[in-house]
Amino acid sequence: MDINFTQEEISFSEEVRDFVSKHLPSDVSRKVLEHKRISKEDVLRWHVALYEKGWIVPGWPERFGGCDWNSVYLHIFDVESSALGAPRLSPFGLNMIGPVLLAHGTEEQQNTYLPKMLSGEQWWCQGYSEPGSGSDLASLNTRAERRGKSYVVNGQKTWTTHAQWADMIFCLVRTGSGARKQEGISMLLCDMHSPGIEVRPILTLDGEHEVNEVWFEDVEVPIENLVGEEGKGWSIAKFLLSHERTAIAGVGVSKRELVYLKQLASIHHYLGKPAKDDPVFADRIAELEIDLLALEMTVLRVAASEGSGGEPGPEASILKIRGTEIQQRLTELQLEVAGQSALPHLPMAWGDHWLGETPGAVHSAPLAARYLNTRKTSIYGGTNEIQRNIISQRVLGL
Amino acid sequence: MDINFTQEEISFSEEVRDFVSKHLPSDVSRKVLEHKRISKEDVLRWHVALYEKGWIVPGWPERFGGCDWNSVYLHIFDVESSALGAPRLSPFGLNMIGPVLLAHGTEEQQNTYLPKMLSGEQWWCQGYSEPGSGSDLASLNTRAERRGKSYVVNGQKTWTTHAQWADMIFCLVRTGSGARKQEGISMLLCDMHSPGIEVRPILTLDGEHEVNEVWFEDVEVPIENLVGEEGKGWSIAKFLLSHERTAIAGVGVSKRELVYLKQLASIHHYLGKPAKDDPVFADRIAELEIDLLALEMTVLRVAASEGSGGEPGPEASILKIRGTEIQQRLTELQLEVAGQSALPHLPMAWGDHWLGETPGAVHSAPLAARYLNTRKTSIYGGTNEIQRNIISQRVLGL
Amino acid sequence: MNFTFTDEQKLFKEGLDRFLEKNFSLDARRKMVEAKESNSEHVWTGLASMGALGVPVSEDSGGLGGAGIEAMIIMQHLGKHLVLEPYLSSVILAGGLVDLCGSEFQKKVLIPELVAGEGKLAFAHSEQLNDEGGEILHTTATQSGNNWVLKGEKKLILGGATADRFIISAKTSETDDKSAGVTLFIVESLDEKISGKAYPLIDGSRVLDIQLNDVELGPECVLGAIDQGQSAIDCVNDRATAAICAEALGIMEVIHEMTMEYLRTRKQFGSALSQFQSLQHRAVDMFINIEEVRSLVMHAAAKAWSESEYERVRAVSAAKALTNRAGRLVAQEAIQLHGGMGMTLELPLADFVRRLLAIELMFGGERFQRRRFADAADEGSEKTVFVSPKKQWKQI
Amino acid sequence: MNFTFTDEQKLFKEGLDRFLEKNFSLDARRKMVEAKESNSEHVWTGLASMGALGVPVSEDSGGLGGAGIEAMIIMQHLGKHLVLEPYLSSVILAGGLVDLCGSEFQKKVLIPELVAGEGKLAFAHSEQLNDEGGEILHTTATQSGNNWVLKGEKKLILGGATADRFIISAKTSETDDKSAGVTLFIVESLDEKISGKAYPLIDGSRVLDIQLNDVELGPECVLGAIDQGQSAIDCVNDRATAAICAEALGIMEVIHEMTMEYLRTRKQFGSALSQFQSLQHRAVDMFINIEEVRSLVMHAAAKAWSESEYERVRAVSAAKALTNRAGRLVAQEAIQLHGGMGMTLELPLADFVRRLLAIELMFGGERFQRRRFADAADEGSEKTVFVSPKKQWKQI
Repeated sequence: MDINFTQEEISFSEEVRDFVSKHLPSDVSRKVLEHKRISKEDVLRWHVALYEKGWIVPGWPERFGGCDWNSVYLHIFDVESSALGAPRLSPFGLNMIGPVLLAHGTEEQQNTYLPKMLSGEQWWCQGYSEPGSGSDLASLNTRAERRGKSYVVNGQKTWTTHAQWADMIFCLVRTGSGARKQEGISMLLCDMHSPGIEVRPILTLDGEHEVNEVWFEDVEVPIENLVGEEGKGWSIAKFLLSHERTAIAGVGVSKRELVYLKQLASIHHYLGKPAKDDPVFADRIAELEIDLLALEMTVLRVAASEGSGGEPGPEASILKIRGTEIQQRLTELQLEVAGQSALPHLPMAWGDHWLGETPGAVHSAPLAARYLNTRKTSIYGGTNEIQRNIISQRVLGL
Repeated sequence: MDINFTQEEISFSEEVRDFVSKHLPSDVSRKVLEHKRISKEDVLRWHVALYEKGWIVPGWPERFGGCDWNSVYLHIFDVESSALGAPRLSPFGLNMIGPVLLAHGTEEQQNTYLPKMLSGEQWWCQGYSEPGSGSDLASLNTRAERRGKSYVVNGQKTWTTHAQWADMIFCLVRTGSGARKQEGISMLLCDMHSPGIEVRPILTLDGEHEVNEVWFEDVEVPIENLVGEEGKGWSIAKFLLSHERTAIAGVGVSKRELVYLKQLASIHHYLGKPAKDDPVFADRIAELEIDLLALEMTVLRVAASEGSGGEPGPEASILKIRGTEIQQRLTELQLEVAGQSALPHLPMAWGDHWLGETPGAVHSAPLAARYLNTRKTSIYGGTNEIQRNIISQRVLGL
Repeated sequence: MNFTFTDEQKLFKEGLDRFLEKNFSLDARRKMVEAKESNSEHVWTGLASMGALGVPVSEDSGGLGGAGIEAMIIMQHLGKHLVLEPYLSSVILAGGLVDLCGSEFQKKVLIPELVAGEGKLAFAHSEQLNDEGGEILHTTATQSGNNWVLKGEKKLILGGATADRFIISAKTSETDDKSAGVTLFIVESLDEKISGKAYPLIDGSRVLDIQLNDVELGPECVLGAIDQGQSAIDCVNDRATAAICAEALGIMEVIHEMTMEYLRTRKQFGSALSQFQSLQHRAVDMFINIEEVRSLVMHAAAKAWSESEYERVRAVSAAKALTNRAGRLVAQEAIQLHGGMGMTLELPLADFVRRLLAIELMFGGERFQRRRFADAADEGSEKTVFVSPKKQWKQI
Repeated sequence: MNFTFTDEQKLFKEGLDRFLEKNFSLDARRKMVEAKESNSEHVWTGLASMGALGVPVSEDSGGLGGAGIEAMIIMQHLGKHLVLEPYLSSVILAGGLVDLCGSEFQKKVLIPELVAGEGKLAFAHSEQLNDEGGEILHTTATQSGNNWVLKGEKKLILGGATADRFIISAKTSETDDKSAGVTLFIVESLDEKISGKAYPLIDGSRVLDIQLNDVELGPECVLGAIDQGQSAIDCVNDRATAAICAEALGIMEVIHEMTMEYLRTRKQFGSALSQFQSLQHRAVDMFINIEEVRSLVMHAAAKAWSESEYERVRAVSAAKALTNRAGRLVAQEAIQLHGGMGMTLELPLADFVRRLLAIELMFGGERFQRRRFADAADEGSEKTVFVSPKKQWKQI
């Protein structure tokens, strides 16, 4: 056991920093660091830069275009690129359906979808939740009926993040019925431009358009778009959910936001002195920083114990729970440091073309909205209550 | 609505302070204020002083020896006498079986037990919990069989506070069986000196002897010692439990302990200055003080809405939960302020006759033991989880 | 000590509730926000005709009397119905200043208009937004003959966009003590030397920033004694803080009820959410928090109009500290227990949560209020609130 | 970066666990506490024969090498079995000082005895118990010819009652800087000018207070450079803090497992407690807290022997702050989930809870450690730990 970074790992950090400094568009990183609105275009520019460097799916095997990085390298990349303001890539292809296709897809599916996914030509979204099926995902009702060489899909998905940007959706549908509700679920890949698909925006608490309803009315999906076996979609869905949990810890972004919190605490004053010099704020910030350090070490520990390619165990639920709690506490503390200067709410000021003045302090403007938006993290990807149930049953044996 | 104290109430506070200063033995109050061990003798001296003044059961109707004080007066008395170091009276007679006998006892029972209870001649304890029946009290197994003019009791009670001091025990026993486990439970009054009763001490986390097991082997109890109807003991038990909850808030003692906490924070230093001058400690102390103020106002509010003689509603569970949480946080914060000086553990130093030195600081010596002892408060009188269940079901209708 | 509402208070409460139920709705609120409005005449005049705008202005000043408890009732209901009207800013803050400091003439002009709903006031005070508890005023009023010239900027003026007149604080003497040398002035919002800009807060309410470009005022515009304005400012700020805690209480009650309803009806894994014990216990913790806030809101309502500065500061800071902490817990748990639905702008929950957040960010954070609570000096308990140049106003 | 134990570490771990399982028990511990003992020779010599007492003393000094990770393994197991032996005080604290500062001669005398379990050391440093982080030393050592005379009091000496020799800190120069002018001395516990008194702590372990009544020492008793002792003291205190966090981790693991077992077997309302969701979620929170402590215990173990003071201080203070907070939560929840049984002295839980509480109260509280963490100056990252009068010791 040696939990210091090796010389090789330190050199790699420098390589990442060097690459990001040179290839991340500065207007994009500025927006990320200032919490402004990020467009598909912004993400895509960074996506393409990574693709060209060969770093777009670095954890994948080399034969599929990856770099075979181990979990420590992936972590270093996350931390270093996030610190410099790299936007979060769309995870639905690269981190979600991509690994599923590597493991369960046909060769044809791999050849059809992976190259465009890596190049950024084709964007994906995820069709899991339904209005009546949130935490109880397996109770879903969207049906796919086999008719000749197609499935005909009818139903409604919801909370579909960035459906408005997507070219493809992978969805769980009911293709049969079984004694258990987990049976008879299949996974289909579906073109978002198919006739019968309608995307309806859902505005979130912060007033932004991030998630959507996706309605299916007699949407035809070729049978070759079935992933794995018909009726066996549930095990694939679970594989994917547990993968989601490790990434969801968001250590890189939280470390960046901690730096931002400290900057806010220098700019904002409390009783005439910078807030960071007040022992009460300093104590709260230190507590959060220590918790984040513990999370980071835990991520590395869990990732290391998985080895390369292994499936994350139920312990990964810890990362989801603590990762999102820390993300939320960061937004809370930022808001608390900013105080009343975070009251003004001018969404137009977070876009690209705002030339007007911003009341309050410019850097405080999006904090309240971000606080509200970040409440989602303890709900999505399996609520934190569901994660606690998982640990209780599968780790503690209660 | 006028939540300021009236002139009459202010005068009454002065009257209480005056009486307590004159009649509370100073060695007893010193022990209470310094968290030393309190003997039965200590409590009795204060009990008798109150009895002689006519204040031993001030909330009871005058015809039973009470003063008919309303809830505000009772609160003032609690706060003022606690502040000056009055020990807690034994509640099992005065606050528990006493009111039960007023409401449900026969005239003979009232005449037999109340005078000695008030004078302090006869001490009571409570036989509710059993080894297998804690939170699930109604599952109790101690049986009483009717034989001629007696019940014959067999079984075991546990967590019986101060059974070693008691002359009488009121207990819940099973006299019959019913479809529901709440049926067939009766309440009996039993002489602790009866043949077949054995008291075995249970030492608690802090090393002290406060609670006991009470074993019953063929203990004969005259049938006139049945309270209320046979088999209807459960409703009496519930009446009593809800009464317990209001008193259990312990505002008077917590206000005294808050003062003590502030004293500790003056004596103990942190980074070279009194701990109370450190903003972090000051913030924590203020938070606790505000929570205690909220509790105090809530106690007065709930008590007022009950009116005189009314039964406390399920809202009283709030008082149990928050009251005990605050008691626990006070011991925690006292311990935290005292730091390493609370490490030495010398139980002999808390008794009456200690003439030796006490390592650490004298005032810090019992703090760790008190912290451990106070963990009981969220367990006894219906665990705080049970209280939350009560609120959930009976107030929120979930 | 008596916790029961008087019959008069009960009637007023019910009347207010009925009126708002009938004349205001969340839909109406959303349309107003969309249209950049923060006041609708029929609600405002309705409140006036119920007498709400004359409470808690003292009868001596031409108001209808009443004090903290009555203000609490009004604010709690404005919270329950999420009303946008500028009652807090016009009546409690600015009206309170006129009540406390105004000359007979000033009161005669301003109070009847205020009470009748015909003239709105706003209090323009904040300048820096990023120094909690350490703010220093830079707006100055300098004498020029008999007149005064005001120069500076004021920010985040609650109810500013709809006000007919501002009460403006300005430095009239330079002193080391940052709270000394402050004087209040009454200024017409139409004054052409004032420019400004209105904008929305996170809850959809609108505030105003203004520039005072050498605004010239006659001596009749001075409100209260020269250099002595700070204690009245502290006083109305505390009353407003107590009042906004009552509003938060009304909001939390609605949020809690919405959440209980959701738990009872929404099913997952074949059971209503209300059957899951961990969710039950969290619902209970929300409830306990709200009951504690209720207790300290009542306490603050009773003490915010007290003559003892010590009692006032302690009660108000305690209430706001607890309201902030509890409000955050209640909002967060409500969102979480609603699951994905809790994240949508569509549910009414969103509007309540956003207003509660705005209240948290106004009038001082939790830590600041706790420090103020702890630092309040006990010797203050015998001091009266502040020295007025006129005879003492009556406290109701 | 590698989180896997080496084969050697694994073997050592298993051997230690087996040895303690076989040679120590809670009953034995209780008897020792009753008999006012805090060391039993067969356990101590057993630890010696396994090599545990030579870890982590550097090989250069005559120890067996190993460093933070090995110390972590030992302490975690001493925690798991709740062993009373003075490993922390004798090896990590006092042994660490000899390792860091000792002359060749001093090491040759002391280290072999220490490693063989034949001589025990203790570090006598604390004097005031009631100034966290602000303590000032009052014990003085003044020169008298070639000799030194020590005068003062030392309190709460861990492992003091069984120690053959003390390492004592004393002021040798008056300076404004409270951490300067401190020198370390080696003193025989048999010295007749030392009087003292042993007493128990809350966990049943025993400590010693001593008076130094003009204890006269030859120059060979000076450990390290005159006036330069403080940085070595800071260093071993940090190592001991990291180590005691590992002990706490071992304790928390046992407490958690006891609690899970209780939940699985104890029934209320016709179901095992483990079926109640609100209890399940609390058990999960205990588990998460323990996993976080595990992460920071490993981190501190790796950094406590680092040459960078910045890294050492940050890692150790982070670990202790988190251990205190988590330890309190774990103990409190364990008691609560055990219900009445959790309150009894009878269950083994009681001993574990009391030791965990003692650890919380030692080596700095949660808030102090967070402040230390926040204040650690980054420029320190290039500084070496402290300047020794001899050549630099090797770090393993």
